[in-house]
Formats: sequence, C-alpha cells, structure tokens
Amino acid sequence: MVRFYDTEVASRFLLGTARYPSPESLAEAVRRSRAEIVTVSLRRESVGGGKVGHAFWDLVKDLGVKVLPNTAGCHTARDAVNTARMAREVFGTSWIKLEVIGDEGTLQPDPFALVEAARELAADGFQVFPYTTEDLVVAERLVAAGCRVLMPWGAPIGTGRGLNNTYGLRLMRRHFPETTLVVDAGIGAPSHAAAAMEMGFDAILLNTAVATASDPPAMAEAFAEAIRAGRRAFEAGLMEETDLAVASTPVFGAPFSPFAG
Amino acid sequence: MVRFYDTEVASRFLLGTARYPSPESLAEAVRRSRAEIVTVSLRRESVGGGKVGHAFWDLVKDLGVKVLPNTAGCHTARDAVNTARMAREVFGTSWIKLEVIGDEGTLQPDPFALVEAARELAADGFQVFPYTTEDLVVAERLVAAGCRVLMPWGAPIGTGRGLNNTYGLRLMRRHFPETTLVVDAGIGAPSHAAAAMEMGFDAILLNTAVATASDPPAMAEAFAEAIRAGRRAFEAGLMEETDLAVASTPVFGAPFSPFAG
Amino acid sequence: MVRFYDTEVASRFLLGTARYPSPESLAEAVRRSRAEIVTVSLRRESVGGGKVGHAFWDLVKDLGVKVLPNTAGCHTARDAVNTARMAREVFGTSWIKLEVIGDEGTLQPDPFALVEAARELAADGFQVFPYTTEDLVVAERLVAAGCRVLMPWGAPIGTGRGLNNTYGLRLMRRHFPETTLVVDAGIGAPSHAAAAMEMGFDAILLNTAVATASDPPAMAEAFAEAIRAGRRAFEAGLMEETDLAVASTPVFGAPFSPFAG
Amino acid sequence: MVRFYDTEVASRFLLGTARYPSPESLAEAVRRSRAEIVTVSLRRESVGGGKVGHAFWDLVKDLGVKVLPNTAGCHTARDAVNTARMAREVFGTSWIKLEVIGDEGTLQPDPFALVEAARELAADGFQVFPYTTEDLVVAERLVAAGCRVLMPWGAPIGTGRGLNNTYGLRLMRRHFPETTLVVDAGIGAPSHAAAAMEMGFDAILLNTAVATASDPPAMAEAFAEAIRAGRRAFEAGLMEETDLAVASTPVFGAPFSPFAG
Amino acid sequence: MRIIVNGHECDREASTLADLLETEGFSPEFVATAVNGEFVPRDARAGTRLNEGDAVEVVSPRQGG
Amino acid sequence: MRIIVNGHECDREASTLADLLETEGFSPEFVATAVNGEFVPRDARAGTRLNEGDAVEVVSPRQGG
Amino acid sequence: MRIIVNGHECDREASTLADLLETEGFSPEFVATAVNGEFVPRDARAGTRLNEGDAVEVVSPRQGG
Amino acid sequence: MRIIVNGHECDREASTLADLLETEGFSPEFVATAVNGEFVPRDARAGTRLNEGDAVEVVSPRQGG
Repeated sequence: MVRFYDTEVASRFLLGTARYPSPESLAEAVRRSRAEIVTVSLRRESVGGGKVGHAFWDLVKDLGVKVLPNTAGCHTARDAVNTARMAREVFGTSWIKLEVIGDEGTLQPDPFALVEAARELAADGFQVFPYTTEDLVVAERLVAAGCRVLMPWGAPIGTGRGLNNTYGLRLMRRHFPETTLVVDAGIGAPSHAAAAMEMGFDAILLNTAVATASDPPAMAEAFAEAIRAGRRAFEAGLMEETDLAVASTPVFGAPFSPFAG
Repeated sequence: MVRFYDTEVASRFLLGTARYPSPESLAEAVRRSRAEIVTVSLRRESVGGGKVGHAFWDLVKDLGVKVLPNTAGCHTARDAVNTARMAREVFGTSWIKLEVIGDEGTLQPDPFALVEAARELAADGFQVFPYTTEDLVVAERLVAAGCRVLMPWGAPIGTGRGLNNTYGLRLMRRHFPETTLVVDAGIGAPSHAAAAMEMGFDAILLNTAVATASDPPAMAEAFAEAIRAGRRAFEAGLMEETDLAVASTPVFGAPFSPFAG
Repeated sequence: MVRFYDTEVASRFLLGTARYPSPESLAEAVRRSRAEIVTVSLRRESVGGGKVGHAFWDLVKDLGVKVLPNTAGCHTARDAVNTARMAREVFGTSWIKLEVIGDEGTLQPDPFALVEAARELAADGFQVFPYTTEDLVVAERLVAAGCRVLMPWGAPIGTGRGLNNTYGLRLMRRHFPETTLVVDAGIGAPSHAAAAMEMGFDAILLNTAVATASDPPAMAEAFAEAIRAGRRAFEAGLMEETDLAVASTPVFGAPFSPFAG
Repeated sequence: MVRFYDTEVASRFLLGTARYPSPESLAEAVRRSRAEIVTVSLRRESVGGGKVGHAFWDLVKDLGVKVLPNTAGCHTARDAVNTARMAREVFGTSWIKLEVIGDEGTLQPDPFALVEAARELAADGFQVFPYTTEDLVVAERLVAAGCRVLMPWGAPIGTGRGLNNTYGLRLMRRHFPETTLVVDAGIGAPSHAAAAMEMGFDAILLNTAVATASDPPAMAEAFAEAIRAGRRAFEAGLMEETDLAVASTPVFGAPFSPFAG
Repeated sequence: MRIIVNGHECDREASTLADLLETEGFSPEFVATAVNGEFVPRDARAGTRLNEGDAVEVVSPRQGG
Repeated sequence: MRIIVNGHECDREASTLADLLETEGFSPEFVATAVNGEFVPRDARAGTRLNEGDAVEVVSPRQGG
Repeated sequence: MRIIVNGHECDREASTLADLLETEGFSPEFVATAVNGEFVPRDARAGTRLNEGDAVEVVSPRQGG
Repeated sequence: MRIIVNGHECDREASTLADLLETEGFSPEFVATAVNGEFVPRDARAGTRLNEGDAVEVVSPRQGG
C-alpha cells in the first residue's frame, strides 16, 4: 500500500486521462492499468454547454477511481490557487496536483510560484501534490508548506526521455525517506518506470506514454506490470553491481578440468 | 509465444538454477518466475556417489520445466563438444547452451572456439543456444553454422551491469530480424530486462540477479513481470522520445487564459 | 575573448585557489592554467593576526590575475550580502561569486536566497556571478535581478562527476544565447570541461580537480588545453552524430573490387 | 613519446587524409594537428594515368609526415594481404593499418579474417596496426599473431558517436598494459578523444570529425589540444569521483558562523 | 453591459453570476465559476453582482495529465 | 593400474569403464562419462577398456546458469 | 564588557570597533569588519561604538573555490 | 586478347604486365600491381605474362582514413 495523505491505495500507478484516441480507449486503459487514481483538469465550458464536461465526468465516475485534479496551464500562484478552489468544488476532493508552469519550452515548474501556491492551498485545507523538479531546497520548502507528497519530474512533460537526472532523483529519495515521492512526467517506457521504482520511489504518474502508444490499453497494462516489478524488486533487495565477471555455474568440478574435484 | 528451434513456449524468461540459498528457494523462484526453461550443468560426480546429482535432478524434474544444459567452464571447442554430448545423454535433450570461455576476467566467449564448436554440434544434431557477444560477424558465423537462437550478453556474467552496449544490441536486433535473440548474462535489475524486451529481444536468460537477491522468489516474480511488461510495450508501440516538452492536458480552454476559448 | 560584465578576458578558464598541497603548487598551477581570473574567499582573521590573510593576499597579487571573491559557506541572503560587502572592501572589486548554500549534502544553492541576495547586491552596484543550478526559472530571475553572468553547476561541488544533466545544460545554453554562462563545480576531468565548451558554454570554473590531482600544475595545464580545445571545436563546427557507419576512405576504386572503377 | 613498433613519435594524434574539402584544407589540417603519422590508401589508377595518385603522393610527401597505409574496403584476408603488399611497395613502409570489413552497416572488422591476415602479414615482415573491436579474445589472437599495436574502435567509422562502450575499452586497457592501444574510428568531438586518453589509451586515430567539420584545420588543432590534455591529465593523476559534495573553500572560519574559529 | 465570459467579450443583461449561468444555459451543478480571477463558490453566485467589464470564468471537468 | 578419475589419480583394477563405474559405486543411469577427453556413450561403456594413465570423467546434473 | 569576536566570547574594554582592531593587533587595512551581522566599512569603524554582547567579525583574504 | 584492367574488360595485345603498363601509359614507379588477386612486385612485371581473362589491378596512392 502507498499513502497519499490520509488515503492508502494498493496501486502505485497514477494515470492521466488526456490525449487518448477515444473515450473507450481511455476507459479501457484505466481498467488495464489497475490505477486507483487518475488525473483530470478543468477547462472552460462552451456557452449553452455543460454537456462536454458532463459527459467526461460521467465517464470518469463510471471508472470507479479517485480523481486528482490538476492546475495544468496555470502560470501564476493566484491562477493556480483559484483553479484549485474551482476543482475542489466540481470534483468534490481536496486533492490537487499543483502545476505552476515557469517555462514554455520545458514546461518546468516555477519554484517560486509553486511554493507560494502550496502554502496558500495547504492553509486552505487542500492536500497538495506539487509537480516539482529534483531541487532539494525547493522540495524542503514544499514540505515546510505542508506537502506530504512530492512529485519530481523524470524529464519534461511529454518528452518520454525517462529519468533525466538519476543522480538527482537518487539523492532526493535519500533526502526524503518518509515523504511519499511520485515520479511524474517524462516517463516514456516501462523500463523507465521500473528503474524509478527500483530506486525506491513510491509511485509513478504518467499520461503521454500510454495515451500516444499505438495500443493505449496494452501499454497501460505494460506500465502497470513494470511498476509492480520495480517495486517488488526494491523490496526483494537488488544485487550489487560489480565490475568484473563472476561465474554463476559452480566452477568446482567442471569436467575436463586439470584439477581434482 | 517465442520459438526455440521447433519448440514454442509462452514464457520469455529463462532462469538459471545456480547460487540459490537453498533448494527450496530455487524451486520457489522457478515457480514464481513462471519460467518454462531452466539452465543446468554437469559437474564431476563424487566417488561412491551419484547421490548429489540424483537429488538435484529429481528436484528439477519435479518443477516440470524444460532444461537447457550448459557447457559452463569449458575453454576449448573440444571440451564444449564433449560436455554437450554428455549433457545430451544425461538430460535427454539436444538443446545445449554453448559457452566457451575466452577470458577469465570477463568470462567473455571465445568467438573462434564458439563458432567451431557450434558447427560441430549442429552437424551432430544439437540445437545450439550460443552465448556470444554483440559482434555481428561472429553472430553471422553462428547462424551460418546452423544456430537458430543467439544469446548475446548484456554485460559480463554476474556483474549485474545491465545492457552495457545498447547501441550494439539495437543494431544486432535490426540485423537479425528473424533469429530468436535472447539477452543472456549481466542483467542486474528488472528495468534492464524490460529495456531489452522493449528493443524487441525475444527473451531474457538470467541467474545471479535472482539467486543473490535478498528474496530470490520475489525477485524472480519481479523479473517475470518486467519481461512481460517490456514485451507488451514493444508490441503496443512505444512513443517517440522528443527533445522539448508537450503538454498532456489540453492547452485550449485553460481558465484565466487571456485568449478566448 | 569572453565578456564578464564590462571586462573582456582571453582565457575561458577560471581557477579556484583552495586545497592545493602548497602555495608554490597553487602559484605554479595558476601560471600553467593561464587563467586570468581566480576565486578567493574571506575567512576570520586570527587574533593578533592579519599575517595569514596578508601572506595569501600578497601571493595572489604577485600572480597578476583578477580575483573573483566568493561567499562560500553562507546559508542566508543576509550573510551573503554582508560577506560580499566585506569582500568588495578588502579585494577592491565589485565582482562577487555569489554562493548561498541550501543543502549540506549536495552544497546546492538555495534558489530563493540566491535570487534575493542577487537583487540586493546588483542594486548595491555589484557585478554578480551567481552559482546556480540548471533551473531555467531561477536563471530567469537572476537575469531579471541584473545578472549578466550565470554559473550553473556541472555536478555538486567537489564530486568530480562532470556534467550531471547534459540535457538541462544544453537547454540552458539554448535558452540564454546572450548571457555569459560558466559551468562551475563538479568538473572532474578535462574531457568534462571540453564537453561543456563544445556545447557552447563560455567558460569553466573549477578548483578541486586541479588542486587534488597528483600533479596540480600539470592538471591545470591539461584543463587549459581541454577548454581551448572545446571552444575551438565549438567554433569550428562539430560533425553531426550518425547512427550507421560511413566509410572515410573512398569506396570507389578499391582494389580487387568486382565493379569497374 | 609513444611507440609504434621500433618507431617513437611525440604526437599521439594520427590523422586520416580523406574527405577534406580541398588539398589545401587537408595540408593545413595536418599541419595544425601536429600529427606525425597520417593514414593513406591505394585506389585504382585511371587508365593513361598515374597523375591523380602522383599529385596526392607529392602532397603527402611535402607534409613531411610518416604514412600509415590502410587496407580499407577489403572484405577478405587475401585481398587485405595483397593490398598490404602493394602498399609496402608504393609507400615504402612495412606499416599497415589492417582493415578487413565484416559488416556493411557498421563497417565492423571481421575478427576471423583479421586474425588470419595479421598472421600472414606479420610472418611476411609487416608491422601490423589492426583495426579491431574491444573483444579481448580477438585482441589476444592479434597479439599472438605478432601485433604490437592494437586499434580498437570507439564507435563505428564515421558515426562520431564517441566511445560506445567505455566499460569494454577500460577493461581492454587494463588487460593490455604493455601494448600500444590506439582508439580508432567513431570519435566525433575533442571531448571524446580526451576521455579516451584519460583512460590511458596511447593515441587517437580519426579522420571524419576533422575532415567534415566546418573548419577542418581549426578542428584538427582542437583535437590535438584535447589529446594532449587527456594524456597530460592521465599522467597528472585524475581525482576520484565522489557521490556527495565536498566544499573547496575552507569551511573553518567562515564569517557569521555561530562556531568559534 | 459588456462583460467577458471565458475570454469572449459579449453584451449581457444578467445582473448576477447566477442569472448569467441560467441565461447562458450552463448547468450550475456541473460547472465552477470565478469572477475577475477569484473563485466564486456555488452558493455565492446568486449574491455576486456583475459589473461592466467583469471577466467571468465558467469551467467544467476535462481530461488532464 | 594407475588411472585418473575426475582429476584424482588412483590405482584401480577395473578393466572396462563399466566395471569402474560399478566398483566405484556410481549409478550408471545417472552419470555421463568420457575417457581421455572423448565422450563415451552409455552403451559403449562395457566395451571401453581402460588402460594405464587413462583420464576418466564421470559427471552428473548440477545447478547451472 | 563581554563581546564576541569571530565567534569567541571575550571580555574587552575597546569602546569602538577601531579601538578593538588596534588593541587586538589586527592590521586595519588588511581586514574587513562587521558588527552583529552588518558590514562596517573601514571609515565607519572609528564611529562604531561597541556594546555589551556585540558580535564582531574580522575577516581577511583566504583561498577559495 | 581479352583481359580485365581495374575491373574494366578490354582487348589488349600486351604480352607482359610491364608491356601493359607502358602501352596504357601508367607510370611504373608510381603504381603497384596485382594479377588475378596476387600482388606482382615491380621487378617481376616484365616476367609476368598476361593470358586471356587475366584480371589486372593497377593502383596508386589516395586519401585514406
């Protein structure tokens, strides 16, 4: 089980709901991912509308999973805070994936606005899931602001580059042994997700790698297996890497050996 | 299903039987790995004996899996060929994992002796699984000798370094689209195995990473999941890696945007 | 020539003065590095003293190089600002290498205190050389604060790991085409320095890799050559990396070819 | 000084003569590289001719450097051996860069034909410089055949990928402490060359990265500097890489510290 | 009276945010709202008067990553 | 007669490989054999005479990687 | 009067920062100074009175990275 | 007589390799030669008779990597 504030879930895979070829594909992907938490957003409703949002919301509710609303697209603390408040009302949850974009090219978070928004939202009773970098000082500020979950990037959103700075992520895990750490964004292949779990991260959040696969539901299942594999390996105690070879088959008693045995 | 000569099996995970803390641990690891093929060896029987080999052989037979005998420890084509013949008689299979060691530090195969032994064994009716490097020319000679399976190393035996030369392995897969390619040796973590499967390799053979884990049966299951994940991802069509970020959540219609939408 | 505010120098190598086995070794290393700028610090003078600082200061003045005082060891903006002011008075320069440490394990900068101190110092007439990470948003704030030089880390101070996040550094160079960018800290070998220069960075600042080498003066010269090499290569236009081989020797007219030519 | 059989030269940079934009560019590149050895080839002379070869040969002689003829384009031991004999007569040297191509996609050497040709040529009085892979067993056979120089690839010819398998190259250097080892092919940037020299390789042979640069003579000089830098660093004793940060500026006596000092 | 709804400038007579949602045909229970950048909770809509130039946001659930 | 069994030099009177296996107490159906580096199939053991200095291998199944 | 000089608590009678430097034997032109965390320029030292519990910093050039 | 010179099939009367080089205008001291895949040293050219179908290689120095 992995803990997100006062909630415990069995699945360590959080899945995004965007960019799927069809609603059926999304629904099937969520099912095969066995995810218990999916991310959602708020967008402007078309005039005379309510239908689009309504339909999507029904689809998600039918999936029987928890939702984690995000503040994607916000560039200031104020917009993020007000988006979070709108999300809490519509989705009926105090969970918020806090994204405050600071650079268009990398969509990297703005650490200043992120910490400010996290403080305000925590004070207002939100349970904040901040999308951040591997910067330890920013992470410390977020924890000080009340965050019990941190979501460092693997690589920029949608790049599929995997773990861009394994050294930094490893240090982050070591630095925050108690905080729930989720690698979010940049994961492109199941092997990337497994590698993060083997390092001891608590969970993985991704979207693009599943939604843009040729077969999204199958890819969702592949990631689910890889995440379980990585976690299981972390708990089963991975071997130490060595520089020189060590025979697996016993050396002693080899046929035709000049030595007795 | 993956094909080894005229045999097809469902599991793409071949597991070694050496270096486990106990026979029970080995048996449980094989069960949880869902492997259908395990590697075994021949060693000198103690005088007045037959008991040790007998006991191990019974244990393996109880597992209900196919055995792939190896020629581990041989340094010449002649020793490898005669070891293979002894293995065929004792294990009752014409499958042979052909290992001819050429260097003690890396336990790397001797390409010259390997090709010579492969020729002789193929001519003698064996179905040869040669342990080789990513060298394309050596691989071509092995195929010319009659090998329908090639087993390139990921890294030296027992190092757990993973895929030491991904570029070379990628080229090898591209060069031999039809041959059954198994990454054998050097795999240290499930993420390594998944990465090889994502490249399109047909199967993984490993031993040390499972046998020397703190909990070998759990690690065996972790590898099994990762190998399935990697294969599933390969078939589901992985996303292309990009250099710059791409938003997953739709950009259009973001609240508080100055633009209409 | 490379520009640091209103000063232009020929050498793209900035050298630290700490951790040398002897003053002679330091002096010789600086000479062979051909560095025109060295970093220095302020430390508490021993009571009845002035001698230690005096001697070191004379040694540096004899080297005939510019000094770049640092605020090493400061953990708050206030301490860094006051250390900078003391440095300006003693060293007679308005240049300051601004270090505000935010984490003891990595000695990574505290982005919040760093930006605050940079603002205050720039307003007070300093020419600030901030030691920062590859974070683009923090970098933007530093530029907005008036910094015309940025010094992103290669890896944590003293680790010698080289360029820990080449992807992030590459994006940073692309993002700030006009700003003077110096890779500072973590460089362990001349090949690391050359790689950074090949990416288009303007200069390299290092200390430990030279001072703790077996032969510091020789290592200083090695770095000087590598930095020139990397810069020259950047200007000479590096080839594009390709995936498949391309013969260098002309293929046409090869002896014994079955084709005419 | 570096030794090639009974010849010692000061420069550790061997430069190829192909693919330059003009003969002037080639000549200037050789001058600025300070190379003392350049590679050349033999190609079919046009009927009524002798002029083309003549002109090129005069140009090379004017450079006052030693020539290392190659057998580029040969695919069999027999063709390589006869090309070597023709080269010895025309170029008046018993040095031969032995290339026997085994695969068109990677231009990788054919280890079987390579060893066979090396044996025959060594027996015939040649001083063989074999272009090989990092395979230790093949390398041992070449040494047994009489080779005192080995030239492992960095990466496939013309790819500019650098050192494709640093682990394998490191082991090769350790395995052959006495043999002259030249990294040949695949080097794309000065930082790659410096890295190989830092590992203790004796020299670098390259062509494409210089000849196809925007400014070949400048790139030649850049590589020359990087190769000297790498060698100097190897001799000056590189620092050990560490995982956690270590302050360079003394910690003791920092201003505003709460501790006495 | 000119106001801005989801970034579109338009001319409306709605005196309160609640009126606007009704006249525009938004289903009140499926949307969230903000005026001039500040969230307006569901139960405060009726009491929120709209003035010339106000910027109104009306949002509903969507796919997100 | 001095022969080498699995690398151990010893003194045996067995005239054939089959005899040796029996006198040494190896279970014939669980082992494979070679003499002087060449495999000797099960059914050839009785016909394989042992001579002074012969090197005999008697192997059985073991763990392998 | 108890003051803190470079982190050492001590008992001094110096009434100004300039006095302190002189009585302590610091060479005024080679050091920089701060009192209670704030930089004190050279020409302000004479005018800077020291009070009970003041923390004084006296620093000079050193090696740096 | 039909022979192959550097891969080109042609009709020549040259009786020896030396003759061929001369009639073809190759400068003997700047080229190296082979016949049917085997190197022919300079001083053996005059004594090397050419026969129907022989494959002759005439090569000279070129750029190389």
